[in-house]
Amino acid sequence: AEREASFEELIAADQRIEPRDAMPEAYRRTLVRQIAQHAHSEIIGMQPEGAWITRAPSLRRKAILVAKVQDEAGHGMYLYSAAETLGVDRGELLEMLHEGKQKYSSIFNYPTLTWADCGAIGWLVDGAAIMNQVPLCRCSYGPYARAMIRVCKEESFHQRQGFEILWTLMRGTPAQQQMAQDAVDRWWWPALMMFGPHDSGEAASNGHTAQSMAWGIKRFSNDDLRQRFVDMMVQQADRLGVRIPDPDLRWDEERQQHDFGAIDWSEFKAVLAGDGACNAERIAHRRRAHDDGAWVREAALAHARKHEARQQVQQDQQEVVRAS
Amino acid sequence: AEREASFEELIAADQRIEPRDAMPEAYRRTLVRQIAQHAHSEIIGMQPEGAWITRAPSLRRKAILVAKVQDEAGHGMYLYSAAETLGVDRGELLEMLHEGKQKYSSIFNYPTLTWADCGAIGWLVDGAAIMNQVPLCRCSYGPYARAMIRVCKEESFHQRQGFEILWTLMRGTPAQQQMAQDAVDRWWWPALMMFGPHDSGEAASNGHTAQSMAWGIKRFSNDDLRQRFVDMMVQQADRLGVRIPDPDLRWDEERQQHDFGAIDWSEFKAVLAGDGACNAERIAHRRRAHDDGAWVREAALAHARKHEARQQVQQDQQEVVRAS
Amino acid sequence: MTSRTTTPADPATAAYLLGLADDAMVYAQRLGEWLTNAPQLEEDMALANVSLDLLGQARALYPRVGELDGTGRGEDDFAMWRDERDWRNVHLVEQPRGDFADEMARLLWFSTTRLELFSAGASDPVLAGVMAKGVKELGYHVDHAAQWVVRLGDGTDESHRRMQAALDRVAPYVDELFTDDETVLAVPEADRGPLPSQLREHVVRRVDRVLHSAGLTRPEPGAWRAKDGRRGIHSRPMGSLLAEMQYLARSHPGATW
Amino acid sequence: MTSRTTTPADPATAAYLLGLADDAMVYAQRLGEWLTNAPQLEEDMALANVSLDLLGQARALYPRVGELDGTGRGEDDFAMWRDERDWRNVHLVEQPRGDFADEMARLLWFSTTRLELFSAGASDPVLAGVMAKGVKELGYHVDHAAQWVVRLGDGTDESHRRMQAALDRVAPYVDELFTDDETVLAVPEADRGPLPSQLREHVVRRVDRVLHSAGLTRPEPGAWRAKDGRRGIHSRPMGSLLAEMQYLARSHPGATW
Repeated sequence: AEREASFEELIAADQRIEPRDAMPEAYRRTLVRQIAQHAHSEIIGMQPEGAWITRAPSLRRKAILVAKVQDEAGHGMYLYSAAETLGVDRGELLEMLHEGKQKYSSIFNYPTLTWADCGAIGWLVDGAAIMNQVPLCRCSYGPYARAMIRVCKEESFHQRQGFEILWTLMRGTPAQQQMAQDAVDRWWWPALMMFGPHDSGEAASNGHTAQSMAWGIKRFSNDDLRQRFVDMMVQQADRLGVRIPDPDLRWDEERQQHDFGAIDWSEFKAVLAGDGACNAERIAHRRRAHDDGAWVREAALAHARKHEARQQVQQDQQEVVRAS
Repeated sequence: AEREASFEELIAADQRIEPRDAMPEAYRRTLVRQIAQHAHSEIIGMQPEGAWITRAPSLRRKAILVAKVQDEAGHGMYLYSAAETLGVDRGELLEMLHEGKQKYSSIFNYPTLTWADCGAIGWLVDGAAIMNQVPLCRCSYGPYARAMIRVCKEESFHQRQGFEILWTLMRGTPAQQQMAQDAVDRWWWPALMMFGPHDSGEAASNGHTAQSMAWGIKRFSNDDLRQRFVDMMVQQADRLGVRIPDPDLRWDEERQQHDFGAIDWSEFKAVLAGDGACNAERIAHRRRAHDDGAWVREAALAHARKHEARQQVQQDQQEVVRAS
Repeated sequence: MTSRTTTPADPATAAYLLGLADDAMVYAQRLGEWLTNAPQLEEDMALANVSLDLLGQARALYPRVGELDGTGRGEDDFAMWRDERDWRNVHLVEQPRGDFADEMARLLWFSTTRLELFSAGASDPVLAGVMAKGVKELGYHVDHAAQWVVRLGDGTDESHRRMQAALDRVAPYVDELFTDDETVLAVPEADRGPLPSQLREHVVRRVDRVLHSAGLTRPEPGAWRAKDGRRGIHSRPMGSLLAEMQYLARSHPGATW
Repeated sequence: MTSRTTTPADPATAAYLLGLADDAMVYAQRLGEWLTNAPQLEEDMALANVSLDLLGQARALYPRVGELDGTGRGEDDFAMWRDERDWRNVHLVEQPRGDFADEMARLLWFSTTRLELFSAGASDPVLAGVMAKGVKELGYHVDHAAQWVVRLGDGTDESHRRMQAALDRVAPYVDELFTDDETVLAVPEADRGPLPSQLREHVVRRVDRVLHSAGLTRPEPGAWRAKDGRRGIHSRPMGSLLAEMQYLARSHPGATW
């Protein structure tokens, strides 16, 4: 009772919970899952854009793309480290991912069919991710919040790069403009789905939201974040000159926000359930890399142990020599 | 003595030796080696042009190329069959090829660097091969001669196709013309080397030629064939508009033949010894296909045996039923 | 480009034919990769035959698509100058080569389905001609695949294992063969063959007979199934396939070969 | 294309720099393939770093080649618009990815050799700048490769076997790194670094030290050795690499990205 009060006091005072602090098991478990799935999303998220590294249309774009995908690996590493402060290790978490017991953001089950998809991902997907992540910078759990601060810094850079890819395409040849518009047509709605189900009505979540908000893990509702996203993207779309594929999109003078069309939640559910274009491929690719690399990791471990053992022998012998 | 006389009588009368005929062991061994190496050349020869099947610049060219490479497989099959009449089987011969105990024409150790190389191979390499092979249609050993007749028919078609590829390139864009000329520059001298060392002087062969001629296996000398080839190709080169990369090439009014430059036999020896661009690759590719397919061949064999066994049981039971 | 004919534009039939042509073209491209890589020379020859047959079907259909869509495009315009989003083949044919069992599994499903479709004929005269010739060709393809599936299924333990594994790997790609996409549904019934969904029963029965005779089972696919190839949504291997196939032609725009 | 400078044309130095640029470009391209495929995230990051460093070296050198050869070509002219016969990289860097040991073997030889060359400096100002920066980068690359070669050589039995096999597979590609081709011989001594042949002794000694400490041996290559990359004669994988790298740019001539 005394330890739990401490946790609740910290939460009430909007203070950070650190690894050494006591915390309810349910809080710890929720965070492990959320941070792990966030990490998984970063590393799975390397694949859609990674597919264009060897095919980028210029050396400058190739360099930017390698750096971006590399950043995503780094984000994955920060987040796995943050999760490790909660008593799990990366290997366990990866096993959960590989076995489908933990998930990753469903947005990455969509394919990158053209170069313009790299632009759309940066602009829309990173844009939505930022919208979801900025509030997490004030998350109650210290390691997660600090990881998020680092991630958000880099991700805003990524979002600008995505915008810039599309900007260049829209000022290019008719074929390039068509490529950009086609990518926007395919990524817009999935990006909106990144904010999760509506907060009320039949698609409402099952109470998790309320608990996460109480624990300072979640700061804003799904629909709030989604609305902000739409309002911001509409402006950017205008500047780009791309058409947002929503005939019901319109400015609501009264709310000072945009109304937008109904999301096809059946698609969302289907993709979540495994039926997106790339679900099988993303996990298969991940597992293959992991399995192919097992002997390498084992070797590194074996070598480190041998090295340690040798050092210990050296040390022992030095002591013996000194003693005599 | 009586059997050998029969062999020598047939040879003297320029008659065919057939599988059922008696023959000196040395004749049989020489033929096995020559026919096998000819077969190996056909199947290794599938690789240089095979490399362009997926990359052919038009559907018509792709279709022609697939058919050509397929013909080469067929030639390999005829020739292995001809060799098998001499008491070896294809599997043994392939093993000799894979272990480097039997060779294939060194010309196939050169790489096909551009599409125009497919043209140069058809024009020059098949052209030289035809020159070597037409006399073999009158080879003393029946199965080999008959295989050669079939091969020559198809190969003259291939040679025309090669010429046609180059013809089209030479009437195309500057880049295409450059591509064609570059291919001719690289394939001309290796094609001349296909006729083997000079018949006299330091590069002369070691007596094999004389014996092969005596046995009716070889009809013309290396230099004779090479000279005919040069004379024919110079005319065709003129029509194509390609330059033959030999500054010493000139018409000799007296001999009514072309003089041509000295062949770099050191290159020939080096490539023969394993140092050509593609020596390692050609054999590695062959072995990989063979090894990867081992389980398939074993399965076919196993199935055939099971099938035979079942048929035998059926037969036995039918006999029993009839008898009762 | 061929000159404009007086064929009235028929975009619905054009789109339908394009899917059939692209299936053949892409599969011919994959099969072409087997030359010099097959288990024995007889297979280099056989797979070359299948490749040439399908390439011929594609080459006969593309100009017809060009007539019906009003563009007058020729075979190389279609094969070399369309980007990935404009290709309408099913995912099955674009997958990279696996082992020989993978190829026989793919060939069995593909050719049995195509034979079933082609056997029904069609009203478009060019398609009808391709179908009439194709029925004989596909008959050989089906037999070839079936014979191998049986040999491998009822050969050695290893070949049985590999053949079953191949059937498992190809399973997620089968449904798409029997999916009625918007393209085929837009063609008036009189002008097209049976709907893909109408082919399923017979095809599955024929495939099952082959599998059963070899002691193999037809697996149920999992949650994920390939789809949307007819809408120009392709998988990663398609990008590599097209880059390899089109690179040379695109490097020399306007050139004749 | 950049505007013509008043740099006097120097085709010999241009050709020399082109080889160094192409080595970096092609190896950066191969290394880029490791992202999402590495044994652990730390390696995705490390190999991405190596790739970016080498890409940066290529991007710094290409415009200089364009100045010296008088064409004024820019980085993308070189990377996207040259055909295979005009590339001057060694065969080592164009080989397809193998396993992780293959990559560490390749990285060890490549970066140790390049570091040795870069440490000597050069008179061409652009090359000198690339070398000065590159020495630091390559120092990390060498260390990274050496650490892994030791871990793998002195790790488990399996990793030792694989690492030795990788060294065996890379052996035929090593000689070309130390071959004095006509391009480098055409550059006046004052304007270039050491000859490739002059690098051999130190490089081999450094590599041997690494191998020895891990219980690995440096194999003698067999009869066949890779050569003539500097003359634009490449191996089959180069065609696939260029098709993949250049396809998109070539599909949209004149476009800006």
